[in-house]
Amino acid sequence: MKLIKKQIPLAIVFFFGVLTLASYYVPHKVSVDFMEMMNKWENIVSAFAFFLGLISLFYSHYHKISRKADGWGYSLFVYIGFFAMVVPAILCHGKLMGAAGQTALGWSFSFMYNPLSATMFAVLAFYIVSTAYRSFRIKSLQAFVLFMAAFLLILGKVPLGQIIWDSVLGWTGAGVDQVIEWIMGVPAVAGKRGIMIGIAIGAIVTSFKIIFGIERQYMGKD
Amino acid sequence: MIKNKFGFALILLVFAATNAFSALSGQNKKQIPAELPPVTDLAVIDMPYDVGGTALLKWNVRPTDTTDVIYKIYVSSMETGGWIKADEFPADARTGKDIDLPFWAWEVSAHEHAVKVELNNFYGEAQATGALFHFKVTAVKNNISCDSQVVSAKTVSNWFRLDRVNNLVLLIVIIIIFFWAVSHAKRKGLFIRRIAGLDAIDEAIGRATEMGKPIYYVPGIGGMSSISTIASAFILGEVSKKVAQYDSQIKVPHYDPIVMTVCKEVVKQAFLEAGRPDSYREDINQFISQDQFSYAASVDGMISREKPAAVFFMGYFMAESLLMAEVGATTGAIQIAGTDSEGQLPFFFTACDYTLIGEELYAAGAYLSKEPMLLSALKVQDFGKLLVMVSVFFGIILVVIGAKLHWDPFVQGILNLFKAY
Amino acid sequence: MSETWMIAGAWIAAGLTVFLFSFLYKDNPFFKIAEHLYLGAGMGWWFQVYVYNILGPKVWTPLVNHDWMVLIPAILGLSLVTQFVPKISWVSRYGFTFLMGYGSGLAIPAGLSTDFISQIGGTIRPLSMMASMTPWAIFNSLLVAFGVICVLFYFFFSVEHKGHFKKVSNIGVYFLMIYFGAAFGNTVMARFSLLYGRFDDLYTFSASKYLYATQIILAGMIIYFAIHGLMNRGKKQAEAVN
Amino acid sequence: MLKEKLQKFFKIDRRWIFLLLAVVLFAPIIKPIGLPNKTISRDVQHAFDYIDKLPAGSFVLFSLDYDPATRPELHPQAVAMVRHAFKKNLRVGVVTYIAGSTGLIGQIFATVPAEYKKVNGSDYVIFPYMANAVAVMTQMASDFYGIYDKDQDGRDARTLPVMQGIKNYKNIAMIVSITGTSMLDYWVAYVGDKFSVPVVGGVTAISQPGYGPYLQTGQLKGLIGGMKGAAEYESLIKEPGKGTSGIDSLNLAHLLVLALILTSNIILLIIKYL
Repeated sequence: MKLIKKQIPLAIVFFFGVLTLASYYVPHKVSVDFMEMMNKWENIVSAFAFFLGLISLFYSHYHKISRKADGWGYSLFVYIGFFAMVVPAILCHGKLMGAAGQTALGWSFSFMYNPLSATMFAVLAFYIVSTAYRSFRIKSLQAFVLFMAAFLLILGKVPLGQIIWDSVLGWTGAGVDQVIEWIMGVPAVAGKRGIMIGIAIGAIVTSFKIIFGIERQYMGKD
Repeated sequence: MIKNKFGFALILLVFAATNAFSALSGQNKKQIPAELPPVTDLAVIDMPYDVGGTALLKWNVRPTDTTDVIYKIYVSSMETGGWIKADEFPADARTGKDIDLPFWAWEVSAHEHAVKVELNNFYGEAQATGALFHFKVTAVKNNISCDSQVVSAKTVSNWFRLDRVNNLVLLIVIIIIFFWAVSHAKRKGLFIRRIAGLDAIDEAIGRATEMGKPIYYVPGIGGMSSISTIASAFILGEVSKKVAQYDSQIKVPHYDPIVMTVCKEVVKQAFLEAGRPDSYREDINQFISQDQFSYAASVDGMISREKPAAVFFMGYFMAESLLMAEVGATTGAIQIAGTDSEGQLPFFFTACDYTLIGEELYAAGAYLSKEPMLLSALKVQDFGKLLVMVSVFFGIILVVIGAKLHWDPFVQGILNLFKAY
Repeated sequence: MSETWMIAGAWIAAGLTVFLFSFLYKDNPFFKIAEHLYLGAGMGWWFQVYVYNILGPKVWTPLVNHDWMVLIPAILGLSLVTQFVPKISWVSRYGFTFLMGYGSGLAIPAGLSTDFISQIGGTIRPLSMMASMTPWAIFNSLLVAFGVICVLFYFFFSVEHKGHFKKVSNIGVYFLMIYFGAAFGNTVMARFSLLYGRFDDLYTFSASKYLYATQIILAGMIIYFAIHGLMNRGKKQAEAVN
Repeated sequence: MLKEKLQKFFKIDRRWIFLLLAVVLFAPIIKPIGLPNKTISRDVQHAFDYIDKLPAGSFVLFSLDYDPATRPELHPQAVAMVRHAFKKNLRVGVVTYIAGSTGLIGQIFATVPAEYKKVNGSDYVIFPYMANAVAVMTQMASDFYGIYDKDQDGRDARTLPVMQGIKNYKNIAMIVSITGTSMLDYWVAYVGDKFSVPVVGGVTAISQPGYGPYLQTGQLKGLIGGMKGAAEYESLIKEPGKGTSGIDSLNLAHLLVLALILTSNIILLIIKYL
């Protein structure tokens, strides 16, 4: 039992991990085809994983409705939203555009899904302002550096900011766009690169731990 | 689609054949001038280190190679005729220097023309590798043209990317160090520096217990194979252990169903280890949505309704980072974030009380658990960083010296070493 | 698409937009409706994407054409669903482990080449053109290299940050601060453009062509909040009197 | 006393900030203010000049590949460039490789052609959405109608008056690619360079700096970046529109943020040192 519960799964990790890794160094057609197949397989397996989520979601809201838990009425809207996307999709086979223009799915997409996601995304504009108001307070030298970088970037992005810069600091001879370019191209790159290199090393080491079966928390305990 | 492609190739073929024919007839009429001799040393080889389908033509640079001379390259799959024009370029271009391969895999030479011919552009992928192809080069100057001899070759699929050997060597070095560190992991007492955000975890959980409010742990939108999610699951284990000890409440809203099943196990185990299996509830882990912004909208709603005392954001995040962190900040929760998506770090950093920056998130598991295996993996990471620092430092010194003394091949060699092919 | 559908669409889009924005004022039933609808719609959208883009062409079609290879990933995928049956949930490990192995095998060389070797190369490369560089450009290149080393020092875990180490890692923190500030400021404009786009849509829907969708919905929301506020105040007063 | 008041202001209900931002962004949509827009950037000027000097009747291919997410920045660019083309009596063809942009293209051509009395089929043509952009781009090189044999309304493309004399890229005067994806890179690499067709681009403000190298080498004849680029183009064709009102909004909103963070710091100083 231990074999099929533990050792074979660990062997699977090792097998696919090493082959995928090796294919990076092997240009042969065999390795190219293998990677193509793996990409496809990964796609398929994660598509099934989606159903895991879908079932959980349906179950938990069904539960709420059947128990008449607090705010169970809202859970009905989960189903309404789901079918408002899926029924049109079935009717027009997942196509957004047909010969006669927008299909029913296209309609659902552009008048439901898109306004919802675009609005949620746009809410960020409000939050970015309130966060800026709260956090860009100069309480230390580090905070001052953070503040200056953000301030200059915000100022220099719009024409009005450029005009303000020119009238106040025009005598320095440096345009605000040059200053921005310098910040983005020199010190910010150094900061970002440091983070990226650190992350890359961490990711490589963790990946080794997974391939060699040292890290196996994801399998759960037995 | 395939039909179209074929048609396209056919048209090209006809077009090129007529072209070649006219070139040939032109050549018959006129005398070949002395200043434009035909290419005599044409050679063709298979393009090394590739999947196949590409041939490499080489011939020496000649004194007559000026800008007004044009080289045309023809390819054919037939014994006679069927020439297709594959490429055309002025004679002072395309030398061995332009082939993008490192010095250990390719002899860089400016005295040699080197031209890649990608056969699958003309013959389709199935035919391009393995079949025999014929090549010739025509030099053209002021409507006068002359052909080289015809050379033939097959292209093959190669088995090793010699150009990626720098990558491979690095990989092997890291593997060796990795195993050395892991096999010496039993040693106790490895030092690890303080990580500010993690010290605050206790404080946050304590406060939540005092206030009798729940704790939210948001594991982000990464899949289980993303490293930050793995780190996050580990931290979740430690956090829920403490939550169980303090008898506080925790909620974990999920984006990815697989991550959810893993986290369920992790939390259950943590409650067990803390000796409180009775307080474990199945609804600690909740699936929310696999759509980025509807996940954010829902978590926002939950946070603003339940007003948790502490919120943890650990894992992989995208634009929703600020959407959630700002709502958490308004409800007055202590917020501790950690992510390796560098684009979102600024937002967590400004909106949260403590932020684990990039690699600190990975180190958090080791820091909290003090498990020798994890600590020794951390040593490998530190070694990697040391390697980078040393390489940058000496790389710069060598490159500067080389550039000052105009040792071009030396400088190029160093740059080759640090280039991904 | 007929006129009626366009108008209906405008009303729904404007309504959902205003409902989600209303959360900025405070949580309310309309937001909750939009939130739950979005949950369902989001999952519905991805459901059809998976069905029509993956399961259909990549699983169903090959099976119909007797390409049995796709059974392997399909079974691996199906194994994940055993998660719902605790007794046999270990079967799902087969699916997990495939995903994990593939993911980490991909991550290692990619991390090595793009984030490791290329980043070192990118730091060194500019200086190879020393001869044609201005002193300012040389200074900048050296500054980047210096910054990278300092930031990496900050991430060093196995030494305590004391003395000189502390100084160096502190300098690293300043580079991080500049990056954070710059990245924050750089994003502001993109976010504002998005919001402008939403407002522009709302403005479009406020036309008579769409029967003043935006105005009416907005007015409705304001009236709701006003009445709700008044009632709450009334409640509080009543409580105070009691 | 003052300190207490300031303390209060410090912790101001953020909903006031939200309201301010909403007003500042929304007001210019209703009534564009026309705040001073400094100079016209070089790349926008080049793009304008290039179209402006095309002889009347030239065929310009618009590749409009943006979805609702990047619409605020890119839609005004597309509208301005289409207007310019109509103004100069150029023939306009529209292609797209992103399914989400078909609706947005419809929006442009529902209103703009009428202003210039242009007729679908004889002055402009819209082709249906195609997947797999690179393959389509390569195939268009030999025969345009091999891919696009019908226009969006199902009419035979060959017989349309607007397509008179158009067979492949040789007959196309220029390509305008407005996109938030890497479609512009494809146009440059697979069409512009290979078949020497001039390419002009329109991109979001965030991806704009990445195109510097293409501009330097002349692979791109001009580039419009973000809302600012759209506003500049609108001022060049003297037709203020969404780009102009958009940049007004952005100007004010950015100033608002700056004012807010400055105020909060000034208050901090006063509380600390007074």
